[in-house]
Amino acid sequence: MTREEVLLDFTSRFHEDILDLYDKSHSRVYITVRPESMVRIGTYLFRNLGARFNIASGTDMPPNIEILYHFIVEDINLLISLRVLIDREHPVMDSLGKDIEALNWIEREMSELLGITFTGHPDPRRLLLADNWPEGVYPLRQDYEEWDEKADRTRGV
Amino acid sequence: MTFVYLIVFGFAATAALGLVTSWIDRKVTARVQYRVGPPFLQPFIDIVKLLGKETVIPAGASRGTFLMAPVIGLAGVVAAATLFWVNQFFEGGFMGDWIVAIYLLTVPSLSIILGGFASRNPLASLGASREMKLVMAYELPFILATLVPVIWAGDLSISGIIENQSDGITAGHLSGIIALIVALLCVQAKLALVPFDIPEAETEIVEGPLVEYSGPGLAVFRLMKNMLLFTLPFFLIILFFGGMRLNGINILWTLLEYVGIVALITVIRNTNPRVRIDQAVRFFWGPMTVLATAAVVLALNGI
Amino acid sequence: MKYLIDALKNPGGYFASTPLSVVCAVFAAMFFVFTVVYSFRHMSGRKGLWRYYIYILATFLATLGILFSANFLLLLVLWGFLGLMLYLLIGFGREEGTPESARKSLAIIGGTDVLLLLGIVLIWSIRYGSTGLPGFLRLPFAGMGIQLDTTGSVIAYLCLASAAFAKAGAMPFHTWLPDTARDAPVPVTAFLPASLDKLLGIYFLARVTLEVFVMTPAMNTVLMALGSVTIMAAVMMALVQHDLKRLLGYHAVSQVGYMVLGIGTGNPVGIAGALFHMFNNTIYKSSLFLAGGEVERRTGTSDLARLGGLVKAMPMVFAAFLIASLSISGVPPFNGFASKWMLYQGVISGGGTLWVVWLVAAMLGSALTLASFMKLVHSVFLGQPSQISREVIESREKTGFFTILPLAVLSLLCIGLGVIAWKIPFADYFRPGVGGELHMPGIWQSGPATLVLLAGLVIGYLIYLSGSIRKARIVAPFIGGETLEKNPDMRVSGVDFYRTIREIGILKVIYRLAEKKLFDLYEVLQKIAAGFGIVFSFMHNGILSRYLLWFVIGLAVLCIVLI
Amino acid sequence: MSLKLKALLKSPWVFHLSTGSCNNCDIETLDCLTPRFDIERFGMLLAGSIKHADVLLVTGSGNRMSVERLKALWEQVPKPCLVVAIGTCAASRGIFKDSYNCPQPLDQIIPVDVYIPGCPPKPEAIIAGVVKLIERVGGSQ
Amino acid sequence: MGRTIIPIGPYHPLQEEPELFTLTVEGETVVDIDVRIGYNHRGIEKLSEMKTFENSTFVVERICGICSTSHPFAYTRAVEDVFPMEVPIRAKYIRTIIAEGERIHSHLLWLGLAGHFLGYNTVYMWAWKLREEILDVMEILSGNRNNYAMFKPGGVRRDIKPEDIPICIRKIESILPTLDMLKKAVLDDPVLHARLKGVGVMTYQEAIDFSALGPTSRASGVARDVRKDSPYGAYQEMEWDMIVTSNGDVFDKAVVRILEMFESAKIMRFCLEHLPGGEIDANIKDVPPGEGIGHIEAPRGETFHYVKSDGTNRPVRHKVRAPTFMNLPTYKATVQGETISDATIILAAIDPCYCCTERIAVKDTGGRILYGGKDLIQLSREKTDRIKRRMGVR
Repeated sequence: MTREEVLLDFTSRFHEDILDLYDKSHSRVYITVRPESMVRIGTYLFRNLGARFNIASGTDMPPNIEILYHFIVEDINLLISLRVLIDREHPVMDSLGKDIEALNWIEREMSELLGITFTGHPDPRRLLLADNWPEGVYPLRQDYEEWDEKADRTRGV
Repeated sequence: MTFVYLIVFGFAATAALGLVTSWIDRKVTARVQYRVGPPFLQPFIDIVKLLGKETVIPAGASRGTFLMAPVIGLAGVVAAATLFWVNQFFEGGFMGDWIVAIYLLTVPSLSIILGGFASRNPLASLGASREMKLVMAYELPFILATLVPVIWAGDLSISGIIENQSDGITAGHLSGIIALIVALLCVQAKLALVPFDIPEAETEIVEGPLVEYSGPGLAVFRLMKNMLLFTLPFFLIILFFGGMRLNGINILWTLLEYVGIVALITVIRNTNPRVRIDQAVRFFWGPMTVLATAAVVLALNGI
Repeated sequence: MKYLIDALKNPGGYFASTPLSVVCAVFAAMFFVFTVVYSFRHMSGRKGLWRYYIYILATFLATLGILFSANFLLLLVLWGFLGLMLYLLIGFGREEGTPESARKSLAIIGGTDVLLLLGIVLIWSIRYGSTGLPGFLRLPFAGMGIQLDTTGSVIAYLCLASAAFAKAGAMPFHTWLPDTARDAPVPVTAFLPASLDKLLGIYFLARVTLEVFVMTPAMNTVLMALGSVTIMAAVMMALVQHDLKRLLGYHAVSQVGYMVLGIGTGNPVGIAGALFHMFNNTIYKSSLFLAGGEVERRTGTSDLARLGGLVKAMPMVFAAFLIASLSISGVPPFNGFASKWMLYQGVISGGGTLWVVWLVAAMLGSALTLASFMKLVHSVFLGQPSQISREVIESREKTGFFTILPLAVLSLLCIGLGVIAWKIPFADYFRPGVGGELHMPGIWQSGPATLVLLAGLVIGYLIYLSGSIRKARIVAPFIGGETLEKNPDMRVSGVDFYRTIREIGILKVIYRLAEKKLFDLYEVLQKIAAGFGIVFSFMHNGILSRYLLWFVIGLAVLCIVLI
Repeated sequence: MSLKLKALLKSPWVFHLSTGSCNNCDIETLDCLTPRFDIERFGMLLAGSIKHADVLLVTGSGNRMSVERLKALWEQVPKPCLVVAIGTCAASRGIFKDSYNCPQPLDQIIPVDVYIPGCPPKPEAIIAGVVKLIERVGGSQ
Repeated sequence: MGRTIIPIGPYHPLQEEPELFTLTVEGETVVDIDVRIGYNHRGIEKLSEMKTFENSTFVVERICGICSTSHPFAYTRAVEDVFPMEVPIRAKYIRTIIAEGERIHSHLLWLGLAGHFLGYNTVYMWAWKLREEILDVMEILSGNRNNYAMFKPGGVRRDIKPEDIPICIRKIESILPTLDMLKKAVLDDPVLHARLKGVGVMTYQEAIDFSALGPTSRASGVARDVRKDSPYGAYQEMEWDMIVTSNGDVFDKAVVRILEMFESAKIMRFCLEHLPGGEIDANIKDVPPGEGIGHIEAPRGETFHYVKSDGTNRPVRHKVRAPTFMNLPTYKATVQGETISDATIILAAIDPCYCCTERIAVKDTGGRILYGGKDLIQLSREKTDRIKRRMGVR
């Protein structure tokens, strides 16, 4: 399949779910989709189109949290980034990690760094932060503030 | 009184030669790896340094057993070494025979195992269990291989084995050579050197049974290992080359034999990766046992 | 009746004393005392204790009877009586009901008792066939010197040997032993299967071999082969056990192999070694069982997976257990080494053409014994404490005096007999019993060797003194920075230590077969019997006449066979 | 200087601890063992267990999780033991000063004997640092 | 029954960086495995948001010492993708040279460590001795052994001097015979075969499911390489082979890495010989609002950077994904059922780099270059010389 065919097939198949499509360059496409249909689209991309999952990146953009799921279709060198906007106050998202192993860790990471709850995640433990890190403090949020009174920020080169 | 001298000699000479051998081993290793290697006194300095270090005992471990284990091992090596020295340089010899030697030489392994078990550390326990499995594995071919000189000598006692080789060493026969090869590999395992350093696999289980030892405990263990590094080649020389002969040109031969064995051990350790414990057991119970059995059969038939 | 009165009138004809039986009796008396002492605490609070002590006493008396008996028939009766006592004593292991293993041991020992009877009948027919019943009753248990040249005599020997094997627990009649060890109360196991039965079995085998028959090389080889197989097979099974008492039970089997091997050499050194080993074995094996029993009493379990780290709770028991373990594994200079060394001498000089095989089997067996005892030492006393162990350690209960006393005496014996080696017990007791010139090819001077080992210990201690050993600091173990307290799962239980061995090549198959109990004579026979049972249930349909018919047919067949 | 201390300085076994580093210092530390630098010349060995260590080589910027372990490990080292902070991160956290996961510099956690700056310090610099440390300890006695 | 947890780490000789693997074992067989990372998490993604686009390059460089080219490379490509724009051809060549040099040194490092993990210290020493030569080349080219500081958005920071080129080519040529010998020593050793073949097999499907990357996936027959699939730098300018094997075991992973070194040397040589003239920097002034993605083939697999800009001189969001982040979870598929001894080498075989995995670099607001690596190096070098002289060592 060529790039055009893939995109055409994709947009026609998920016509209802796609909110916006930004064809940036010959190898980059940004597609905004509905959060509730993300699992379906992601699974289709991964399983049927044979795309490789790159990574997901969550960004705190008040009043939303934006998650970008990056997939690459390597045969046509097309990087498809699926954009999902979820509510910052109640960041809940369906888990893809339960179907696709590759997403397991990144969802764990996003949930602890950005506070997104992935429903149905098979292994929702902490991945990176220390055991004594307080609940409800998410370092990648824009309003993150130092919570550790022992912290010493004076020394450095 | 003679006896006291014997023991002191057995200990001091073995320790000194063992430390030197350890230096040779480290130096050769370094040269193989394009490195300079440690200075001559390094093994000795290591021991002295360890003696000066603090002793730490893992919480919840049995203090008595933990500290006793290295000493038991040392006693085993001292006894084995004394046995060899005495039989080498005393007319008639006494104290024990081939069977005693084999049993005494398992005592160091036993002490390492006990020490590992007493450390209350899962890694040490695992390492000690591997050591035990390794002992089980190499014991069979080791017994068989060292039986060949006994068959040739027709005598069980160490001094008898030495004497009976005065007109023809065991390694001069085909069976002797095969047995020597097997015994050498078993010695490699007894010394826990690569490829059989499975019990102490540093990059798997962090030195295994020795993980908790520090200061004097570790010093004694290291000393024990260094002494073994001398005692085992000595045992092989006794069995296969008719012992150390310190007269005339024979000194050179003895030296050559000794250095040859140590060099072989070092080279084997530097040209192989560590094997898995099941591979080691298979190796010893399979090809090595077959080889050793063949050697025994050949020896029984006078080949 | 007449002969009974006769016997009472003239005990000399029925009882005789040899140096060997005297020393055996001394040992038996010692174990009797230990068992009773140990039982005070261990058995306290059980029902029917008076019966228990009576059984123990009866067992002891019967043992003495056998040891001093000079008459085959008397021996047979007492022999059978002992089997019954064992059955009854195993029953004390449970609050109610008799365990399956008791039935199993009764079946095996009783079965071999029948063989014993058969053997005696055969001997009688060979030697005194013409004198009839009176001669049978007076059949002396000494100096007959029957040649093993006819089928009858060979069968007779095998029958007698089977009885000895079953009593001592050698292959192929060993299978009752591990099960019994698991079910019976510990003092019973220590008293009967571990001590007296061994003593009697080997005593009987030695006497039969030495005095009743004249051995042939072929029979020697058979004995040695059986001994070697017993050593290896039992110790391999012991390696993978995960119950403390069962593991010890397998070792009770394995050690018998050494004795059978020694007697099989037919060489005075070998036989003397076997007898010496028998004594040593009873010493350390009792010690092991008693120590194991204390562990079980305190923790309430003998499952190795649930034990560990008990050294903090019972250091004395651990010390005794360790000494006995080293002893059974043949670490010099303990007594196990002394007798094993003698055995090896016997094997080397009297082992026939296959001496290398027997020697290597015995020596490897001893390495494997060490392996399985290291597993025990780790999973019971050393290593990380389990939940149960932690509770025991926290309870801070002291080990009782009546427990320590037997253990201490036995441990001292382990060391003492090893250090003086065969000098006293051997020279004074076994040698007259064995006869013949003793020539040992090797050298083992236990005195100097012990001194050297002691010197080694002193040197080690001096090295310690020059270091910082006195101001030792207690710190957490290093497991990469994590703590054991937070991770109670980081505990190596020792149960799976030798799983690797188990999964190697042909051993895998053998172990699997062994687990199916295909090497267990009793179970196999039972299975065959069960097979018959299916046929039987087809045949009996509840009608009396049919039963009668079968009964008659059976009788007829029996008659034909017997005639 | 006592014999034991002399021996300690001639045979310092190093144990390497990383507390959240970029790996470069760690690699360069390992590099010291290799043919070009070969610290075994000075009797130094890389110890497997911390209980064998005489010198702790600490790298990294003091990540929350590893710092916790580091404190516990410091208790476990048999004394006397020296601590060498390798790299700018270990010295002062360098670029990671403001990171939410690196709250404190290393020397507020365990006592540091010597700092070797650099990102990463060259193996020569590491060796030189350790040698300087040895000289200092030897000289102060 | 008899289940035990054996910890590997966090401080373990196997790992340069602290990580905790908990192996649930029965006897010696691993039945389950879990990993706890986070011992190395430094919050680089957050730091990066506090720094300018230019300075972020330095932060990104310090995500990982071994990948100190890959991350800046991917990051600069991400920033350039915001426009999108092309960098000058000479800069492309220089970037490729540095990237391939890093690949060789990284693979050699892995090979040495793998040997070390197997107790084969000779391989370790030999490989690292060889690696020193490559580091020398890198030092000639960039002035630094590890953190090269060569990259900047829009080009490279430092030009290659023409007189250095023949020296470098000679050096690269000189290591090839030794590399060949090492290859034979490793690939023909029967004990190594026994130890590595059939161990830790990852099937093709598992590689796809886990989205495994780089040599880890190429050993399982997944013919994917960013250098081929979406060419960047100067990779489309020359002929080179992608190394793919099919068994997926540890041995194949070693084979892929060893053979890749030869390809890298080839590429490096081509670039050095055919280095075009021209500018080395496009001199980006401002980064427009928008998003950019840069992904390149690092030694361990694809490194992925995502940058979001709002028109100021700092990124709003900078997401870093190192290859190990995708490769590491594959231990679940490969380790179970193997023995403890194998588990360690299997974990090593994916060439894990936890500092990459736990990046989350945060952009720093400061803008100063926090540590001028070169100055310090210079200082320490002088110091070393002084000490060497004093100690009388050469």
